[in-house]
Amino acid sequence: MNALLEVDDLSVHLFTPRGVVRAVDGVSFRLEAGQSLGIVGESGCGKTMTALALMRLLPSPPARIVGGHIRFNGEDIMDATDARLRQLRGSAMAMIYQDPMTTLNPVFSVGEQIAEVVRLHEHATPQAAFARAVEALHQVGIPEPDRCARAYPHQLSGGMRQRAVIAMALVCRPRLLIADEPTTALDVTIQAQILDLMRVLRDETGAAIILITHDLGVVADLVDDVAVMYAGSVVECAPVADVFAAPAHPYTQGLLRAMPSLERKLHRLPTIEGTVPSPAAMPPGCRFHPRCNLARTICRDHRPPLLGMPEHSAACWALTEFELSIAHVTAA
Amino acid sequence: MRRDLLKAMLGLGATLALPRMAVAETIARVGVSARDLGALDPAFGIGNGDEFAIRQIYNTLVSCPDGTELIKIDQLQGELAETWNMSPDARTWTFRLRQGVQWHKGYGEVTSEDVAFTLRRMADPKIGSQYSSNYRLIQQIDTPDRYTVVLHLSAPSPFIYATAMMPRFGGYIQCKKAVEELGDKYRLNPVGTGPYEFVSYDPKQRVVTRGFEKYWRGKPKLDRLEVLFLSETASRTLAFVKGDVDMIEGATVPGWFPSVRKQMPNAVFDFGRPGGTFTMFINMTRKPLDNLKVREAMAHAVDQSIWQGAFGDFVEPMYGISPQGFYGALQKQDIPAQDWPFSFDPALSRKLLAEAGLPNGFSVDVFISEREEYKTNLLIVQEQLRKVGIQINMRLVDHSSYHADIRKDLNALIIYGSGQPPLTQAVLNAFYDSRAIVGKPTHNMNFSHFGDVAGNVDALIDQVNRETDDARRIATLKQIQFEILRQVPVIPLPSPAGAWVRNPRLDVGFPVHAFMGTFTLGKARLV
Amino acid sequence: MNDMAQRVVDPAAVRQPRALVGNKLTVIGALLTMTLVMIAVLGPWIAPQDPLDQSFVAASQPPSAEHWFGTDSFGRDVFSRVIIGTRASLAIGLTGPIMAALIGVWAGMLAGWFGGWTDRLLSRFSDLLMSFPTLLLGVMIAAALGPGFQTAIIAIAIALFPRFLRLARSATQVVRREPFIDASIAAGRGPLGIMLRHVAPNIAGSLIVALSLWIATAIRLEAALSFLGLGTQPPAPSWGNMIRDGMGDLVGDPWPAAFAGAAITLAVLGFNMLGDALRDMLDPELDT
Amino acid sequence: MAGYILRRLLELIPTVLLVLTLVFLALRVLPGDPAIAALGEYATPDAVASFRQKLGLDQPLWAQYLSFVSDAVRGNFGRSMINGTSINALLLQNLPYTIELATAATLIGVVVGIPFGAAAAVWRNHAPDMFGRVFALVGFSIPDFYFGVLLLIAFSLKLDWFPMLGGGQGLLDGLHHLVLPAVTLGVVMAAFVMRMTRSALLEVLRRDYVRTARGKGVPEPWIVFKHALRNALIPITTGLGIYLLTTLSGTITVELVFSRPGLGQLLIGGITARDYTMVQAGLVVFAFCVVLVNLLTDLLCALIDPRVTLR
Repeated sequence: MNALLEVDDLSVHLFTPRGVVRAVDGVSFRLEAGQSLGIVGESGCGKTMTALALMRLLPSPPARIVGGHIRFNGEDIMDATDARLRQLRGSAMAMIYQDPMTTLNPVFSVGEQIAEVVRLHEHATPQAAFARAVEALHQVGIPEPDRCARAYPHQLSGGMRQRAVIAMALVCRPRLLIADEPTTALDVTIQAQILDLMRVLRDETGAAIILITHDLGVVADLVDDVAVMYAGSVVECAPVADVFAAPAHPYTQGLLRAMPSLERKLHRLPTIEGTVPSPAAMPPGCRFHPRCNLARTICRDHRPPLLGMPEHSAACWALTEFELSIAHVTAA
Repeated sequence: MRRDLLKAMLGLGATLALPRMAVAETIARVGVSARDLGALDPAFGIGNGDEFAIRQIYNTLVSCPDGTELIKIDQLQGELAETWNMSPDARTWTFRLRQGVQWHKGYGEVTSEDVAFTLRRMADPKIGSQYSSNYRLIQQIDTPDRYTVVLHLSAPSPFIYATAMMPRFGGYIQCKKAVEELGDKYRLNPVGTGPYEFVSYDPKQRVVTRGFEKYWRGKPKLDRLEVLFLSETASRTLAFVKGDVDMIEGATVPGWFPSVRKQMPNAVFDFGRPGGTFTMFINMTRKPLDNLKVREAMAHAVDQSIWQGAFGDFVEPMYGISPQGFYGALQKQDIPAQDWPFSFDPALSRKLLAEAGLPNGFSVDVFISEREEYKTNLLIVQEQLRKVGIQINMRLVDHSSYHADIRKDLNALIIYGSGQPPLTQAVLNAFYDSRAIVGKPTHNMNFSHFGDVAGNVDALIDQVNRETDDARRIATLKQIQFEILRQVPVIPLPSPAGAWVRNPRLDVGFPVHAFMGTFTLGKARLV
Repeated sequence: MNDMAQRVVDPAAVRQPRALVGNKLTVIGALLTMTLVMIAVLGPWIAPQDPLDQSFVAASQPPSAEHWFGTDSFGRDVFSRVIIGTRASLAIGLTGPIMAALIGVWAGMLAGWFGGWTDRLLSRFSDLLMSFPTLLLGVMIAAALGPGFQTAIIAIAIALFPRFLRLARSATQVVRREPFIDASIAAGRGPLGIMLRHVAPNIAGSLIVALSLWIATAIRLEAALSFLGLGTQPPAPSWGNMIRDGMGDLVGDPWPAAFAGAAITLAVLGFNMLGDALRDMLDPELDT
Repeated sequence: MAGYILRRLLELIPTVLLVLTLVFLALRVLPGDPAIAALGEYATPDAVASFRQKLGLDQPLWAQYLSFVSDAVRGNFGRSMINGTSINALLLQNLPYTIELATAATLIGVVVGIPFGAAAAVWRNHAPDMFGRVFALVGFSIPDFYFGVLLLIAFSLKLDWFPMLGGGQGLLDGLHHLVLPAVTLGVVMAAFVMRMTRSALLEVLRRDYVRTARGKGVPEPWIVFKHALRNALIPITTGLGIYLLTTLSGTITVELVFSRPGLGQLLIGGITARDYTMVQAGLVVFAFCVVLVNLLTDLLCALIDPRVTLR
């Protein structure tokens, strides 16, 4: 039985007046039905581009998918017709966006916008669709859902609006939910509530989730596996526990060290030297080598593929030689 | 709440339907170059638009034979008057009215009472008609019986009928009962005896009249006659060429007549001769215009044949102070061969300017009305004077300001075109009598200040007005004109005809050689 | 990845104009306006004949070798009149808006900056002016000062003044809330100084665009005013009064009005294109 | 909401009063004299005096002003000084023609402008966009009176599809007369609306909620004409409101060319003939139209954009 979603060697380039930018450069990962995957990385590492590519929502000029395949339920959506894509979007796969302030259309009521999804994908009368919308709003824990359904986006708080967006995404029971930094624009207390809500809904609907974030803490207790991205490609992919326990890739290790934690008393947070390379001037070979203390000549010349065990792989030549202990071997 | 708002706004924008009047009948449309109607009351009618409409609605006592401008007493045709005669001393006039002539709108029969009422109303300063000066001569009016009117004049006037009883200058007989009943509303609700009865007036658009069944010369063949106000030359011309309008007033724009002839070869051009007087008065109180040599230089620089090239046979040269067709006007053969200030001779102009101490000419500021006939004439004069070194700095002003300001003696060169009864005496009284100088209480239109400056002919004018012998009267008129013209207070410009263009399908019923306001379309029909 | 960081640096200073030449429209627009300005300046020297010289023998002729654009009803050479007319039409078309800009922008900045009574007064006054139709304004001014050159300029200046005022006012209100303004207030600079150094450059972009677009409107207005007989006075030619005179006999001799109309259309086209191009480059949000 | 409309209309009073005063003074300053215009060039001095006395022009200025304002507030604009017709009747007869023309031109502008603008925005830098921009530029450049005469010659004189003169009587004939003048003004309006729609739509299509709609599987035409256009209508309506004022001014020249009745004709004729009462009434009505247009625009915006509250 093939996986719900298989992405292999996906590449997305941006064609700008100042030259071609390789935003996503050969990203591959798999996602089983009901599973959830976290995609983690700093700003500009290509994680949002990847998410948008999955739904074929890339802004056509300047971005374009230049290579690779995306198979959803075995069907390669790279050559899906527009009509087919429209059938999938909103029903089979749905997306939640980052800034709730701009995601909803300001001139239509929240209920109308949710009901629109229902009427698009299920033959329902406007009244029935509106009722489904109110039900969806209730499901995401919004008090007085019928008043909220008639309200306009500017009349709701940030948190409420994000819940409405989630309701809109889930109303047609999608098999895959892509969440692009759903909580970044919210303050911490609301952030926790939204994450709990997503966990509850994932268990109820059985939807697979791809959670995209730059915040490792958010990923910790929601996803099964994590893919770490750096400068347009996946540098490490492993179950969430292994990533935290035994990060294989030097970049991931750097990231974890940079996380402030209550246990360790540090007066200066360790950082990774250097800066993220500018997309137009990508270093040859492994893109992390200028900032990697384990960098070797091979790192400078050749780009490492994902090495190591299928469950825990990392794109780093150092892996083979020093057989860093891979925590997963011991874990059941 | 939002739904009802939308409905309210849509209601606001609905097109407003106007009353409909669709009647299949023979309609003739005449387009006049006017922006709107001044008044349909004969006492206040101004401009061609009013005059044309009033002429169709009213009758006068006497008029020139249809389509002509024959003015002598024995050539006249009677309208409301059946017979008319003048006492030997030209002080008593007796008119016997035609019997059974009906007023419009059922106001009954025309009587001598109506005629007396009309003449008194026109003379009354309180009414303030612009033609009141023509009626001041009438001292007493008797109505011995229902159809006879006897006028006693304060001074002999062999031509009183021409100035007071004929079309175009207020001579329309009005209905006493109607005027008293309608009061202020009379201005726009005329009651006359003419071939067409007033129906309605759409402001800025048109006046609608219909054939009067009980017209004393028989019901007109046209069911409806509309006078349309079409001030914009382009639209008026296009409407005529397309056939929407049957007759339009000509435009004094160079090349206009040949162009219309090209677009509609079978169009009929009615040139009313003699047309209006068009002259450029020289304000002789202004430097250097007070110098006779300068004025002669200007006269020699103007070549009247240039107008011929621009307007073709729409204009005819004017040798004296009045158009050739006027009674007592100077004709071509009266002009001396040499030593005549108005012969075209630019070289002589420059010599005269040098003698006057202005070897390289001079410049003069002049303002002019923006209306075509005024602007075009000054443009042509300006160009010719420019060639001899006289620079006219021209400033256009709007029409009302122009006429208000020239009466305050504010202009140096005053181009003035006016319709006068076809008598040289009328031109003398209006423009060359010292009592008519602008600024004086009895002012009329003497812009050149002739009479106070450079000579005076008042005595001669009074004498000719009283003269009863025809031959002696003509000789005196010519002598006066020579005396005036020697001083060059004015530069005569070619006299424009009263020009109208007609679609051949509108047959007026007689050949037209007179101004459009002098005859009625009573006999007109659509062929 | 929207930029949440506050803008401390003054944006006008950092914005690099995109390549101006790249845009086709700009090139055509600039070329058109440059040639017209050149014709206006060199008019008298390049006009083949005297625009005032009347000759009724050669009246109302179609274009010929001797008269490239034919002759008008007075027999005057239309080609020379169009060239000399350029100076009149452009002079009015430029002076009017520039006058309106100078006064309007200052008033707008004051209203935008101080708000309160000044703002309400100036805005009420500008709304009042807006409620007069431009052409009627022209007729009334012409009735007072007499039709002519100065009437057209004043009428156009009054017509465009409110637009500049509203533009400058709203731009100032936006710029005023930016932190870099607080920064310069903290640096002790007076309101006038700030307006000159910070507010003016920031609205300069949209102003130049507005000016070029409204020059186009001004040229159209001059034509309309001349059509009503209020603009440049005969015998001096301007495109507007050439159309007016030519309209009398448009079917018989269409050439004078046709070429004058084409000249106006080209001039307005040029300025519109230039304005569009400048807008796309400098300030995409601006709408006239 | 009714309260809001009432308050906006009440706000009209100071503007109208201001217009009245300005117009009253401006007209008195103008050279030229209504008496001469009414009685004609040959009027004798005493005729002029009696005319001025009858119309109260000989009274001191402030007396005239007070009587005029008190009448105007009661909606009685008195009689035309030139030919004595009641001005209210004149306005009632002529104003509908101007309103018809302005409404028809706006309709053409919107019906042509918005779809073309949308097409130009969606197929940016392709055929519709290029064609649209050229049409807009040319439409924006031709003087409207010149364009009107060309239409007259082509469609009325040569092809005789439309009448040439006047405003027509009744609905059908009226509409038949309305076509050419409305197209003359409508084309310029369409050019303007098209440019505004294009830039407004381009701006909106970049917004996140458009991508959200695409993410919901909404078909492209719905995205443009439902989600995007409704948002774009906000700047378009405000721009249209302002532009409508220039169109009202444009009706003056178009009415002259087509010899159509209307407010423009009344005003131009009034000023030329120094018909004070006519001009004063006309400008008050015009100011009223301006305020009405602004009010309509605000109401329309409130209808489209829920964020706008009518306070």
